[in-house]
Amino acid sequence: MTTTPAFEPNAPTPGTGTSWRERLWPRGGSGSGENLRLLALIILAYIVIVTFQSPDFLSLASLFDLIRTGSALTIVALGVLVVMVTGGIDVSFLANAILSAWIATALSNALGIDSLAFALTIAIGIGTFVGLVNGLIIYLFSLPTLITTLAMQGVLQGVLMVFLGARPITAGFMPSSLRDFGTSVLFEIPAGPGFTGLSVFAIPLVIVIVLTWYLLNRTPIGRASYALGSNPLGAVRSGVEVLKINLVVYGYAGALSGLTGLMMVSEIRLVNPVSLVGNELIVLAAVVIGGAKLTGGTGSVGGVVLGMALITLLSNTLVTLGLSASWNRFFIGAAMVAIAAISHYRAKQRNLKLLNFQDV
Amino acid sequence: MAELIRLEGLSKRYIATQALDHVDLSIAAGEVLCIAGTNGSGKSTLMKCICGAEEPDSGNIVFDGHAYKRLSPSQAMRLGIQIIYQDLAIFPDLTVAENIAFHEIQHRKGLWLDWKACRKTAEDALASLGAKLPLDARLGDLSFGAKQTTAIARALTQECRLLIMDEPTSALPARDVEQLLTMVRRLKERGISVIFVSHKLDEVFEIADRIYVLRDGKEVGEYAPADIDVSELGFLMTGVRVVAGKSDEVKADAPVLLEVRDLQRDGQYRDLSFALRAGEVLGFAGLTGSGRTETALSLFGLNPAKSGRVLVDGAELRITSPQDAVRAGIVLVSEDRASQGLFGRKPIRMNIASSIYERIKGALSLISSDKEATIGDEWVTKVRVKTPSASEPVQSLSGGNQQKVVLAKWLATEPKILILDNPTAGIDVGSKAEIHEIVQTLAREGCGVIMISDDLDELAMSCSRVLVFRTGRIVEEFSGPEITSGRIAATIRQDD
Amino acid sequence: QPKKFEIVMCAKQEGISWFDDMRTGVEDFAKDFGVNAYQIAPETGDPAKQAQMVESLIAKNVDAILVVPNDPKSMEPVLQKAKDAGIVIVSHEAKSLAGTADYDVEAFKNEDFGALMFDKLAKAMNGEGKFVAIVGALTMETHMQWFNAGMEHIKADYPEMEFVLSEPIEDNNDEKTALDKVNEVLKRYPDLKGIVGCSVSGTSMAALAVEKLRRKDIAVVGLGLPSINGPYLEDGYQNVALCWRPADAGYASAFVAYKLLNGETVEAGMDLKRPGYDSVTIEDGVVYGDATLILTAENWKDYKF
Amino acid sequence: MADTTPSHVAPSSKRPGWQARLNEEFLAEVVLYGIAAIVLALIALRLGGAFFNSTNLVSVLEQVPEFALFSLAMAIAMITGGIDLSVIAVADLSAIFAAYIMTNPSIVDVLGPGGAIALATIVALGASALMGLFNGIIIARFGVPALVTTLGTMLLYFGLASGLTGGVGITGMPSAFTDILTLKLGPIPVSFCGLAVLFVLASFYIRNSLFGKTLYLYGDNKVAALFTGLPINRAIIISYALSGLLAGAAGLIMLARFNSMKVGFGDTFLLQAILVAVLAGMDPYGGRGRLLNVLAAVLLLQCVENAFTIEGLSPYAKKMIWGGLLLIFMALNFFVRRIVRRSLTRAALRAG
Ligand SMILES: Nc1ncnc2c1ncn2[C@@H]1O[C@H](COP(=O)(O)OP(=O)(O)OP(=O)(O)O)[C@@H](O)[C@H]1O
Ligand SMILES: Nc1ncnc2c1ncn2[C@@H]1O[C@H](COP(=O)(O)OP(=O)(O)OP(=O)(O)O)[C@@H](O)[C@H]1O
Ligand SMILES: [Mg+2]
Ligand SMILES: [Mg+2]
Repeated sequence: MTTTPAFEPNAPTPGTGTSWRERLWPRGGSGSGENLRLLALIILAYIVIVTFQSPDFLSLASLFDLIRTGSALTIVALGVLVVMVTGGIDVSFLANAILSAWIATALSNALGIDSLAFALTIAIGIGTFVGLVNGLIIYLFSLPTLITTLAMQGVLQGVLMVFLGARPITAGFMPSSLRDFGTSVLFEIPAGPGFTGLSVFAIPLVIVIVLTWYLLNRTPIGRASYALGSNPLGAVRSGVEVLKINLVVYGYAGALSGLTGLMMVSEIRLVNPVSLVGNELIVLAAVVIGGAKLTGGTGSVGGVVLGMALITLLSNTLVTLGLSASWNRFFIGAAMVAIAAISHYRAKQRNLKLLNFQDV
Repeated sequence: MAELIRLEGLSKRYIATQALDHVDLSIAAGEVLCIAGTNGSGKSTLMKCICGAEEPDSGNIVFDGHAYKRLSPSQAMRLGIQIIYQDLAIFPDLTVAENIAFHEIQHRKGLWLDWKACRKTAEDALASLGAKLPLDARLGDLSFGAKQTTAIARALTQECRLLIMDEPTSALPARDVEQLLTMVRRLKERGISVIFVSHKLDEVFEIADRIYVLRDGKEVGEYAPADIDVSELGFLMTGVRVVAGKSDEVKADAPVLLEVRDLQRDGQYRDLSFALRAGEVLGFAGLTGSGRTETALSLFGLNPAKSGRVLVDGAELRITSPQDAVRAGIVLVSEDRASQGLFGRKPIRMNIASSIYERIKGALSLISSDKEATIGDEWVTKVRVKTPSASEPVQSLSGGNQQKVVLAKWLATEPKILILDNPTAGIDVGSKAEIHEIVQTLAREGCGVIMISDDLDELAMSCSRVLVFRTGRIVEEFSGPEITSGRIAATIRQDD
Repeated sequence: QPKKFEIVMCAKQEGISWFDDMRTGVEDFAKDFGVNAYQIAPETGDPAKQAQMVESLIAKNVDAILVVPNDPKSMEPVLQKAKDAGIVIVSHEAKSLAGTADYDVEAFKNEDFGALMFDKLAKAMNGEGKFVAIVGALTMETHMQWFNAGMEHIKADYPEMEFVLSEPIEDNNDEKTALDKVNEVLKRYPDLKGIVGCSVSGTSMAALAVEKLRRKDIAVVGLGLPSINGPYLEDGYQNVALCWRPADAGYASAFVAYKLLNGETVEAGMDLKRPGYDSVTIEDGVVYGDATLILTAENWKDYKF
Repeated sequence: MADTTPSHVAPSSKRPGWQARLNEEFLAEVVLYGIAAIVLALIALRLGGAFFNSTNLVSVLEQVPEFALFSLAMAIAMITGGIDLSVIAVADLSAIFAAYIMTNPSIVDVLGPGGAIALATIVALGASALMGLFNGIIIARFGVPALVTTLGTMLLYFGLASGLTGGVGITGMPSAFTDILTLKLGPIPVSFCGLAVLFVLASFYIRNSLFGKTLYLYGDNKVAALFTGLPINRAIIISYALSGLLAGAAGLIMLARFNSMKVGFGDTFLLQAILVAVLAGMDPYGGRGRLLNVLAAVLLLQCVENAFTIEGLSPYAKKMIWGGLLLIFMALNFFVRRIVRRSLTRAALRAG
């Protein structure tokens, strides 16, 4: 039997390339590669503008700053990405982060254990547990994920404030290992009259980037997550165990929330139980700017990193540009609407040509 | 031959319908069993019970001598039962290779996915089917045939002892069907049993070792293909004798309803010129990709042509949206009724009335629910939709009845020009005849009908004129007695 | 038996230590005077929610409402409504409400506090060099009053000092924002010599950023709490912290309301039974105490809030 | 032609009427009102007359308008399977425009206070409708999912508002404007009467008009809506414009209530509006839910809120209870649907 042209792609198919590499940096095709290029271009242009204003900006020190300020949220954003790949969404992550961080710190104090490893274990453990609960109830009652995690956000804050009676833990009462974690550097380089260093946060950041990439691209669960987001019914019929995926995906996002929580409190040396919550939308914005679709099946680690880099850059150069912070949200919003509009519009046009009317 | 699977007294009830009623059935290794039955007779439900997607209310599934009350999807898969659904469980965002090697990826051991091995698996699976596909293309960008080949190839990557195909051909054009049947024969040679469900009875006769007939969830009987013929099978399925009727001649002086001149859209079709008269059923024949659906969508305002003219009742029209088309009296019963034609969770009557809201709206654009109900009930009776009530959600209907709802929805608009894109794909012989009857009645009342179909017999029977499309052009026109499926087939395939 | 008065403090926000301390003051007052006094607050600093809470208190017909408004102006209508319903209103940290509320209670005159704060900064910088200031937001009345009074003081008495930005930095009272902004400023102005914070978050994060650079030569002065800023004072990365005790402010506000409920008048020189409020002054409906607390490495451990 | 005997059944009353009514929409209503009854009973037990007195109940009615409008805006977006995260930002920005106009001395001089109020109202409502329109265009024309679009425009509109005002509040509206909230019809605030009428009309209109049915059908299957020739793009764009308009109205009410406006006023309402819409039975996936229930859910939650303030309980306890209620609601919905489906099947089996 010979092959028939009917099995050929409709047009020279874009988006060919080894799929694994594609997930980190997709080349064209379903639009995500285009999206990443667009994003990289915007970041470059922005860096040029800032450098024009302040020539010192183009330096290793700026990169170090970017890593220090952006790493915690990038980590949690990668967790959100993993959830979004399956077609879900999680908005309870920051409530989870502060809950985990508070319990970890309070427990360290109560037991008199001054060890970063202990605090990390507790925080990540609690974060994972909360994530697993999310995944479980979403699966059991087949609930819409946005609403469930939104409700969960309220429950977590309530648990923290009412049941645990959480009160801020200030620098003086923080285990010193945790206090130091936020300020430690891997190495230092001279900068101005002082010096600047590469924050230790670079280590968890790199680990999580690699781990997330590995999870999404090199494990059965990761591939099944893309499958689930791509065609939920089909995935179930192909024997994908949705419960298992939900648990792994929400558990992983929860674990990263715990890690992020601990990083954030150690960075500011204050465990404030009412902080963090409310910044979820910025993280979601980063993930979406990075090209993940809410309907699932798409999204890449590289996209999230770039998306978060752009948002961190936008808010961290306002003083340098002499702009009032009031305009910060405006720029993030404008970037988000523009990027989303361009990439979705192109995808829509492409699909209409293929007579696919799904995103009318 | 050794028995592979036996069903004993399988029953399944949905709220209002007894979908399966004590079904007994047995399949031997390497046997191709075709299941025939009208829409809603319970074929898909039976398949779902075997592969674990549905839980039977009572009865046993005996596989390899072990009896199971029910199977879970993964359990069924482990036993070697693979199913290819009508709507294919493929993943548009993954590549072809990943889709094919999906099970291998899911069950691999070790820490690192061996991408090369996966590609090899995919290549081998495709080769054993004699097919070739771009392994790294995103599957969502490929044609339906490619998706189906991918799905079959995937089923073969696992130990497969029973392959269930639920209406694999209803969305495939003739040439791909042949390829599919060849694949099935290869599987059979390898000792794999196949359950094949199809409404295209000629295929059933071509491929089946045994035909199992189901009616209203009950077994009618098992037959060897040699013992019965197509019309006998149709009778067994429906309980009535279906007599094919021929369309009427159209008077040459009937007014021209639609005239298309030099219509063109790059990459899809070009130089299209034809006319449609009142009372005429005009057939479009051709292969997939020959541009028929594209043309239909253009006339319906969803795929605007780049150049050319469309005249309705002699007046030139620019149709850029379905609203324009409906207003001009052009309606389209599209290929994919589930996703393009129906609001699954909404009541039948709302589905039917949805097309004429514009017309029945009163002051302030209000729509009286009484009017909606009256219209819905009226059409449910007229096209004889099988349902307990017109307020049932339309997704509870079987395929044929859903298609009737789509037809009713458009007939309610009293269209001047009705375009049907494969209107009877996946529809049983009984309903098919009813749909054909509706179409003929409509033509007799002065409506112009364009019928796109991959079923050449259907074209030959229903049409007074047939245009043959090849690579985006009209290459031939047949009319009256010239129209035979053989001649059309020959023209379609020229210089192939 | 006389009616047990119900006095409710509606604070800015639940769950922050500042208002937790204030709650202890309100509850102490309840114990001392045998009234039903307690504190509520919305979960976020949304003025809309705070106004709703006051609405509910009006419907409950409490005797007195004490309020630390998130946005004084937005509370005016609802407080007026409360007053029309015969409820005693005492505000805190909202001088602009003095006309609406029966009295506004302040720990000190903001002008004095601001001048004192910036004077401490100037002293720490030896009267010369570049500095920046941080406020919660440019729209925060109190912070801006401190900043403006402080700047005037600097202009008048320390001509060698240079404010390098056109306006103070905003941190939205969020530590992470404050830290990122301070870092950015320190990078932009390597020769910066001082940072003054009008928000607790701003001051503490300035100290933290300076500690990271191990630059004890940069002066950090500003609003601070013993629990938060203590360690920085201890380690020498913050020079001076100024504040007032929220518990005392809560106690004093409740006291003023109690006096009014009992039909007594509030007059200058009276004693509200709390340190710094032992002889208050009154000006245009505002009750001023003299309750500034100056925290240093030596004394911060004496306070527990 | 085909000679077929109709084995088909004409629409008949084979299934009793009450069974046909047992659709998912109806079941969600049963669960909602069941929960409402239980919650109100608990409040009655705990607080009794302290809660159920006319002053307090009127106070509840006085407090709901802006919250109810936000929830209505959210619910309309949910009918189409969308969501509108920008409602608060739209409300704040348009109220800021209104505040600028009403407090601008030269405008007041020329038009008089009444004229300035009228102009401010028109501008604010117009601006909010335009912002909603922009959302709708991005969603309908560019095919960007509603969540992404409105998340972006939320940041955009908030950013614009804080950029324009520098974050400063604007105060001092004319008293004729702020007085609208104090008007009463007997004991009932006029604002609530207007709200109730709006909900009844909106609920009826959306269920019985071409526009509304288009939204519901779009929410059920948007591709089919396109292929049916329904005016979907127009309907989507109008629905978001309408959401914007409702948000703008809520903004004006907040402006009147606070006699001042500043970026961020009311931002706690955002998540609450989503929760209320879902609690009211709006299907977040689209196509189902009755708007009138939204008013009931808003009142229920305002009662809970009020009861909490009266009890002097932590707002975090309330947040937890809201979240918990919602999870319970959704889980109950799930179980009720399953139980009903099962028992119907069983009943059918028994009937043969
Ligand atoms: N999920 C469901 N809920 C209620 N009724 C259902 C459901 N699925 C199927 N049915 C009903 O069960 C009967 C059998 O349906 P089934 O899909 O098995 O028919 P079929 O023989 O495959 O028809 P077709 O040829 O149209 O595919 C039909 O009357 C159908 O309406
Ligand atoms: N062999 C092929 N080469 C290029 N494109 C193809 C081929 N087969 C199918 N396609 C494309 O796949 C898409 C969907 O196929 P579809 O069956 O709808 O085409 P079609 O022209 O409408 O065929 P038909 O007229 O049989 O319905 C079309 O855009 C068509 O161009
Ligand atoms: Mg079927
Ligand atoms: Mg076609």
